[in-house]
Amino acid sequence: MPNPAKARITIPEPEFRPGDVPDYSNVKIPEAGAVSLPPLDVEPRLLRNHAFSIIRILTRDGEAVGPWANLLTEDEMIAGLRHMMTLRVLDKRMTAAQRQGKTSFYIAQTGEEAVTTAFQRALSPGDMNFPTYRNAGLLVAQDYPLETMMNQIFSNQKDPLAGRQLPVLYSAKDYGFFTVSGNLGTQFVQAVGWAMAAAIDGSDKIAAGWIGDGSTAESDFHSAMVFASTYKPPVVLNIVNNQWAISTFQGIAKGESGTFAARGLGFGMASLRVDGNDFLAVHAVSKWAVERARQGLGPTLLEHVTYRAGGHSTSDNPEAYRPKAESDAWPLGDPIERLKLHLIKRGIWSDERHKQTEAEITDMVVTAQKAAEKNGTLNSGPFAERSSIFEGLYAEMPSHLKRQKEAAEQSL
Amino acid sequence: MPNPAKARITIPEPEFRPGDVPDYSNVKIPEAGAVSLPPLDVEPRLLRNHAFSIIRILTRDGEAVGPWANLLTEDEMIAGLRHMMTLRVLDKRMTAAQRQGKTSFYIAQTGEEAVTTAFQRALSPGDMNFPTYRNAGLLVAQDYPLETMMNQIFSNQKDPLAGRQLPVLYSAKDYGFFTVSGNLGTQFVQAVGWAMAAAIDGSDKIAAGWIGDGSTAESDFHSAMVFASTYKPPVVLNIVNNQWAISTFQGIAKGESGTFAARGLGFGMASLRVDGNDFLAVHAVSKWAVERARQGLGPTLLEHVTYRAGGHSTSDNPEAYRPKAESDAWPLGDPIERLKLHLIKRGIWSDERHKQTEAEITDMVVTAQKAAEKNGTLNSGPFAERSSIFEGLYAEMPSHLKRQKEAAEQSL
Amino acid sequence: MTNMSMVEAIRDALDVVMTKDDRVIVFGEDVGYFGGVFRCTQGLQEKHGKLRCFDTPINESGIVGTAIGMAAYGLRPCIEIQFADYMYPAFDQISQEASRIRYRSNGDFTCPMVIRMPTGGGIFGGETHSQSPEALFTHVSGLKTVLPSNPYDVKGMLIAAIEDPDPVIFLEPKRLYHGPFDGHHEAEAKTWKGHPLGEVPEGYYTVPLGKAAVRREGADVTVLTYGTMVHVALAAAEEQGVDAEIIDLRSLLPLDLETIEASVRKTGRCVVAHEATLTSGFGAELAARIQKECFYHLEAPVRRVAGWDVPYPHAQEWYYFPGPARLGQALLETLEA
Amino acid sequence: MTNMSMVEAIRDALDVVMTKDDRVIVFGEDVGYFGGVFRCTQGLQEKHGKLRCFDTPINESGIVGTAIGMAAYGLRPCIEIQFADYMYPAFDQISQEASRIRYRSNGDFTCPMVIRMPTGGGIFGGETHSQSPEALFTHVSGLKTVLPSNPYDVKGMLIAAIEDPDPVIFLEPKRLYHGPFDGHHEAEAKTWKGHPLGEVPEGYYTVPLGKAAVRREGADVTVLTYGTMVHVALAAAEEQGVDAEIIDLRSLLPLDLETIEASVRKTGRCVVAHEATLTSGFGAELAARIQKECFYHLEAPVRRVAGWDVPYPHAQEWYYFPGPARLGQALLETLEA
Ligand SMILES: Cc1ncc(C[n+]2csc(CCOP(=O)(O)OP(=O)(O)O)c2C)c(N)n1
Ligand SMILES: Cc1ncc(C[n+]2csc(CCOP(=O)(O)OP(=O)(O)O)c2C)c(N)n1
Ligand SMILES: [Mg+2]
Ligand SMILES: [Mg+2]
Repeated sequence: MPNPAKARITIPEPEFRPGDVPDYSNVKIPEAGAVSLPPLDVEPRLLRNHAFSIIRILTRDGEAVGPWANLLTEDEMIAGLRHMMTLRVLDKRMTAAQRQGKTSFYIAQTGEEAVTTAFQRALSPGDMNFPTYRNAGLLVAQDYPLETMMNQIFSNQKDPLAGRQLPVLYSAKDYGFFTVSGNLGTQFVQAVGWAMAAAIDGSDKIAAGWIGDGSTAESDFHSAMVFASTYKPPVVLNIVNNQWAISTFQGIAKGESGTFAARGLGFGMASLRVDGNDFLAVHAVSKWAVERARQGLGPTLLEHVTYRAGGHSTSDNPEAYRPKAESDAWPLGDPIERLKLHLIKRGIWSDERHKQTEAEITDMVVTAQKAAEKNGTLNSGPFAERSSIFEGLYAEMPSHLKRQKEAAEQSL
Repeated sequence: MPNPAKARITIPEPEFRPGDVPDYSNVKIPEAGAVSLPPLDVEPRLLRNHAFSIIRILTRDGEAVGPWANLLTEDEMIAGLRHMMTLRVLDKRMTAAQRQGKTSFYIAQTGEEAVTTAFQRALSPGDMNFPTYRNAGLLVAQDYPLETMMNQIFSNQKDPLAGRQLPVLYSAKDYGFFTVSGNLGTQFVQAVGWAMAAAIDGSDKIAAGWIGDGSTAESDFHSAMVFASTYKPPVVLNIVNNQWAISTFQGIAKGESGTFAARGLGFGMASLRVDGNDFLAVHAVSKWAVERARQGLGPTLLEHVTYRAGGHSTSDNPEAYRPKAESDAWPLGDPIERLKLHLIKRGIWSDERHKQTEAEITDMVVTAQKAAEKNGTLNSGPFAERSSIFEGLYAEMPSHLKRQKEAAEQSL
Repeated sequence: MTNMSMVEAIRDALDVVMTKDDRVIVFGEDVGYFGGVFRCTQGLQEKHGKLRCFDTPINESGIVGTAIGMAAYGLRPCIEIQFADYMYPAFDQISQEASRIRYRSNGDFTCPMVIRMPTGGGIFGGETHSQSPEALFTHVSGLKTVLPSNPYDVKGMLIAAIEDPDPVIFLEPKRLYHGPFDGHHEAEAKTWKGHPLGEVPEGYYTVPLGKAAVRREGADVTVLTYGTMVHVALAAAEEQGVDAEIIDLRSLLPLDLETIEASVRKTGRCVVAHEATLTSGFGAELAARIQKECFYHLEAPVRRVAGWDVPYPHAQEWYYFPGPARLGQALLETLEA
Repeated sequence: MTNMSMVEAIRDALDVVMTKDDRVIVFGEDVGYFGGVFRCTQGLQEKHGKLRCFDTPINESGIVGTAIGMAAYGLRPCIEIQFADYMYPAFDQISQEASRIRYRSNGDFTCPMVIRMPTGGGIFGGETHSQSPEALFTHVSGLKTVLPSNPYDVKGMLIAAIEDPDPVIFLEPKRLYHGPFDGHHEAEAKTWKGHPLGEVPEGYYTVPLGKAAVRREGADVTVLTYGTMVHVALAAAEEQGVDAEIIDLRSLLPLDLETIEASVRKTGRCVVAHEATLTSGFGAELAARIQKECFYHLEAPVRRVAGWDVPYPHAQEWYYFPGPARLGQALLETLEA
């Protein structure tokens, strides 16, 4: 039926599919250090370049350059590296644990470790993240107990969420980590509401919303942008553009032109695009945005440009829809390798120290896992309590649930 | 609780409230003729100025100037004037009819007549509008029978919608007028779907979506923009910015900076802002956008800047939330007066002819109303058939509805 | 005690709680300066300030979504959806988010909030200003759904709802805003003046959620209903001379199982009435429950009187509305069965 | 006849209709190149081209909204919502738009479209990959809602649904995609191989919407159920040695009133079973209807077996799922009552 002579419709397609050899040499990556550092009270409409370019600090050679550089102490950078390494090891072990049937499901953030760990470093206690399922780095960067994370992943008897939630949908109020939803996008506008509340309450806290590139297409992305641009509450809205939404490349959410950050310009919102695989750049831009929010200068939209190096989840096989080697071809490199190179360049790190640290971290993760497995796994128990499924839906259990709880216990 | 010293939140407010004297002399209205006419295949990102300025043709003195001018013949302009005048008389009579109890409700488009009547002139038979409740001009510009409109408004026995729909929620497929929904925004993305279908089908038809300024905040505005920017189907997306959404000024939907048209820029979509009270400008910009769509050059977002001179509907009293005289202070003037002045200036119109035409139109509307009232009004009948409420929900009536229909008839 | 309309009682309730607790925040479309299209929030912005009562963009998902964030922060948002018909764009935030914040976080976060919305027909509102979506909410675990039928209850229940630790769907039968309505649309509209339930105490009081009210005691048949239909049921019983026990459920979830079951066991017969469409309406849940719990007491099937299974029509509103004639007929049929 | 899984039967149905009618367009999240996360559309893009089968942005309201526009144009969109749990953002477009295009325009426009969505639990999907929202759809006038339970039906009904002139909600019990499942999760997973309803005719055929299927004839009690629970019911009857008549409703709206009522009048007893939460579930409608229409034939109350009224929990999935033990118990109680 379609007449190609007058095709008046486009179905965007990624450049490379299985069988192709991915080649991103034509992708223009702006030079590190090239994008200016605007004043905190900049007029958002002046940030056009910031929404289209990519703010980068680390050069290919591991140099830190440009106006955004030099915010972190060496200790902080080393701590950041450790956090990224911890996250990666955690992901590896938990993916393996899923294969062994210890849990039903896992989601890793391999290749994207810099985004959340560097962002969290820009926050203060009391601030609140509204994360997605791929933002565990926000917890790891606060040294949240790995064992507790694993208790949740294994749905065991010490699972803080009592076995109710899918693995990785953590909740940790004391760590500024809002309960993660399985429904995409909903949390983005909730973050705006939390920030409005903080402002109405006269506190100095800020909120951070998180969303994936694919999920920016969801309606609640718009809700968040509309409410944030109207009320200008203290919120930082983060888009993690890891190029893929399950099997769907980012061109389906975005169309074939522009950037995700550019979506903010139409709302008069400060919008910046940052190299999400550059720990220093993510941290610097995040700090800038957080400080703006803190001072009441308005919301900021950040696009973190990164790459989902692994599958979408343990249920996914990315080789069915993209070339096997695509993640290696990705021009922004690996965030851990890049920070490592910089620290070595600075003379405060070395290959040995890296290996040694890797071993230490693996030890730590393995120890945590052993402890967590003692509390049970989904495979073998001990499990989260069964009849607790009737608890905590309401502050007080209504009579119909009491009746059901009784019936459930009888039908055992 | 709020500490004004560190208010980190804004609640936008209109400049003038009842009791204030509205004064828009500070509002910068770009000169007529000042904005360029881009080629149809322009790169959308180059249209920044078009999304922030206002494209205008008619000067204060009634001159038609600039690169967008001179598309319409004199006959066409006169026809356009007549359509606007007809719409205004219709609105006046139907508002009065509502006060007399002949219907439950009416929505007028006073002050906004140019937008729809000029747009419709740019369409071709077979194209499809997805209108709101305030777009009756799309029908009037096609000389759709006024009596039929009134039959719908009066919910009488000749109501083409069988009394089911609220007044003004017309449907007229043969006139390219999609059934109007009471739910805001839903039709905007449906228009995109229709356009995708037209393209997939290989036809040369185009779709036009319609939405109000307030309703751009709705999620389906985003759905429409995302799908339109991804698939680039032949659709023109119209925002009618009449400054108000019931009692809420446009700054609540838009925030205090930028324009509604600018929302399109973040989607890489061609976006233009036009003087909605300038019949010639609306027509010229619409024609440009329609032609782009027709040729497969992609979707266009148009913001028609106008003013809702009357209440939101017959249920509304605008004096409760804005100054009485605000509509007179509105700097873009009245669309009928402006086109009239231009035609007089051209020497093809006169005050007498205008008066005479007004009388003719009033006659025509009154005649139609008399005929429609013979078919019944909501007040006095004859009504649309009662038991027809069970018909036409499904192509074939399922058994549960047959049972209900019987029960309903028995309970009479 | 002051005589108030439902609108005034709502306004008063909001004012009382906003004065008592500065965590209470009120917002929605046209809710600020103008005071809402039904004027339920009139005067609140002037009195409590723009940060406590304000207009929102027209985005129901955003209204509910931001309220969830505020509730998680520790405020007590009480939001208005302009018509219940317009809650659908927010149904994801309501049913998948607000309802589960406490549960999925195992109490780490909570979501105390109230979503007010005018519901029901009788004002020639057509298909998009007349709907009664209560059944949808009652199918969602984690929500409370209430629907008061008079000024006294609406004030006490709204205060209780705002103080409730969990999300409450607060449905306001718009046809009752300015006066009771028994379905006799041809009669002159009444006001709440002179109606005993139009007498509203000043200041703070609550009517607990989850408790039904027996509006008329009777021996022969139990009528389970709520909202506008309470008044229709009273008229129908009167007109048919039926000794009906009429129960105003007020709260659909939690449901006052004890009161309901005791009444049906006493009368042995039951009619369920609501304005919402029949199929999968809340009446189905009531009938299903009663036939199960009171099976051996029932002398006749539970009859349901409801809106027909079509969209609410504009001109044929009174053919659609389950008025006193239809309800009366069901009462007689149930007694004769 | 070929043995197929439900996934293969769905794929085959789509291929058959797309080949027959070039107005049929298939789209949704991950539906194009990849062929859907459950692989139900695998190969369709390659065979029918990118304009007939493609990926969409992640915006369910946009997927349904564009489909409505396409249907109004004259195409026949068959769209996929990745999980029924993710239809909520589209609930406005589904319930307020698709369902009413024909009615509100008095036939000027129509909306023939199919919305496919995997439904139900049993795959450790937690609260957002396990829900059964069918009751919500059945409360919406203007929709049809169907839920096949095996490969034979799913192919025939999907073809019928796509050819239907009105919008059809097509729910696919995801736990049955690759094999029948009777609730014995501890047993090894079965495939459709060897199952009589896994034998699927080649090419075009339809199974009409609105007709139930008696899966097991019986004299003592009628079980009304659908989807995964059909298989659970068969197992429960077997295990308890109950002579149950098991009716697979297949289509919830339109509902096969005749078959249902005849069976209950015959057996005098009835159990209703579904996975969705109990309160205001579709079982309420079934129980309410049966007690009304078959009151004088009923020897015991209609019992409902359903998911508990809490979100579908992850780890306690099998405590939540209304498996053969719970259903068996209800059968015995109903027989003994
Ligand atoms: C409302 C909703 N629709 C669909 C899904 C199914 N789904 C889960 S993850 C996902 C892709 C999201 O991609 P993106 O936003 O880019 O995040 P990423 O996984 O890349 O971090 C989809 C479609 C969902 N969870 N919720
Ligand atoms: C989903 C939805 N929410 C709210 C409403 C109530 N409502 C009707 S018109 C309106 C204002 C719309 O304003 P705008 O979009 O600017 O259009 P205008 O009336 O100015 O033409 C509102 C809030 C509705 N009809 N639908
Ligand atoms: Mg992604
Ligand atoms: Mg407006």
